[in-house]
Amino acid sequence: MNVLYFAWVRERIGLPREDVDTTATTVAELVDELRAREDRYALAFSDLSALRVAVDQELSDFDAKLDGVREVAFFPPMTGG
Amino acid sequence: MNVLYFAWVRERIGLPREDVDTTATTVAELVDELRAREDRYALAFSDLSALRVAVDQELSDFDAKLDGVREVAFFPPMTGG
Amino acid sequence: MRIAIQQAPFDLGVESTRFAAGHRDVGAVVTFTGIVRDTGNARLDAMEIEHYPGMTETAVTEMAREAQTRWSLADVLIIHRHGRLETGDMIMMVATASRHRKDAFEAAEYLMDYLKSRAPFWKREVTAEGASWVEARGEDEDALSRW
Amino acid sequence: MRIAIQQAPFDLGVESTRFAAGHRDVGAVVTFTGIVRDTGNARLDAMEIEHYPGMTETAVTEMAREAQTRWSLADVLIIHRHGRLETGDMIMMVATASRHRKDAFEAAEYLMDYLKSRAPFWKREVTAEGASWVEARGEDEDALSRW
Repeated sequence: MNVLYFAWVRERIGLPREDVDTTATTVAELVDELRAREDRYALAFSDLSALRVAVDQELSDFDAKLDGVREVAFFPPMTGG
Repeated sequence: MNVLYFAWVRERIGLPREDVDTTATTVAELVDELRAREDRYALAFSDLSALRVAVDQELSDFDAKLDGVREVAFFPPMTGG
Repeated sequence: MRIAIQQAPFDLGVESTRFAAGHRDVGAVVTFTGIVRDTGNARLDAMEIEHYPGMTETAVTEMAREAQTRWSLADVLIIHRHGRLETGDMIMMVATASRHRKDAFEAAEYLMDYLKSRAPFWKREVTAEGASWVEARGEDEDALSRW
Repeated sequence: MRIAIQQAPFDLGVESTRFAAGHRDVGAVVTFTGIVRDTGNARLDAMEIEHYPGMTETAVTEMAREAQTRWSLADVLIIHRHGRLETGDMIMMVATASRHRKDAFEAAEYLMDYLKSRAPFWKREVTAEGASWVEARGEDEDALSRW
């Protein structure tokens, strides 16, 4: 699974993207796996209400299934315009 | 009194402006005097709801007093923009 | 603030660029441009715009001042042409500059609504079938009630 | 319809002029331009805009298509920059063309509301006191509820 991080999520984790071996079936399960890795992940994912998630480049939510998904991205609320 | 006509009011009366000797104390009285002049005036002023009036270049209404007024203009609803 | 009532064409690109530049405190610029278009039925040969010299400048300036009291605006620009125009010609433009987009959008819409129904311009459409004065639309008058 | 996500500057004047020209059936063109401005407290050294290549283009194109289904639009233009910008630099622009001003205004506001909160861009402000990510504002999220 290709996992991407943007803005302060990227800064806290210290990586823009990584390839993650996972058995998670939902985004929430993937988050639990990442949180268990290291403090920097636990810190980045400490408040899910401050995070947004895109699944295969489409805005989604933490309940989303990961069947056949190739790319998951985590980031704070967007500030475009 | 300097009296101005615009758009189809101007076309019906056949003049863009004229100097009018009047004893009218309100716009409505001025309209009555003009109507009494000739058919073309009566026609132009036949439906006051289709007309707007400006007194000294400020949008006004037919009840407006003419004390000290130098210029009155009659025209249809505006179509700017 | 700049108000120009003129017969001459204006250059939207030049005006927009000049208007948007040179403010340290502006985050949002909105422009509206009105363009002569063919009407529903007939192909337009020309649009003739009559106005009330003197009153036009006063009324339009007053609208711009009122917009500046209602919204937080760094600048306002209004250009409105009169005379004979052809399809595709630009009739007028409004530009508003503000810190925030909400003020810039609302002020531009306010100005357009007032220019439509309260600035002393009258449009006449010339087609192969003859010329006719454009009638004011009830919905344009109604639009004023929101302000 | 044209969507451009780019690091390079754009020329508002050239883009506005090109966009407004060449439609026989367009009476109204609205543009919005977003400009880097100093924030409340500190003088800005730079604004850095991060984005999500691939998703950005898809999301913005989808917004433009949705606007075209909701309003009667002859054309839509969206340009959004990323990378490092300075105070006074233009961040992005939206332009909408329609027969009537109401459609052009509403579609431009809709696009701005969605670009603010649903396009994957993140702004970071750099001042003498350090750098900080711009926080999403509740009122920007609330603005979406009107559509």
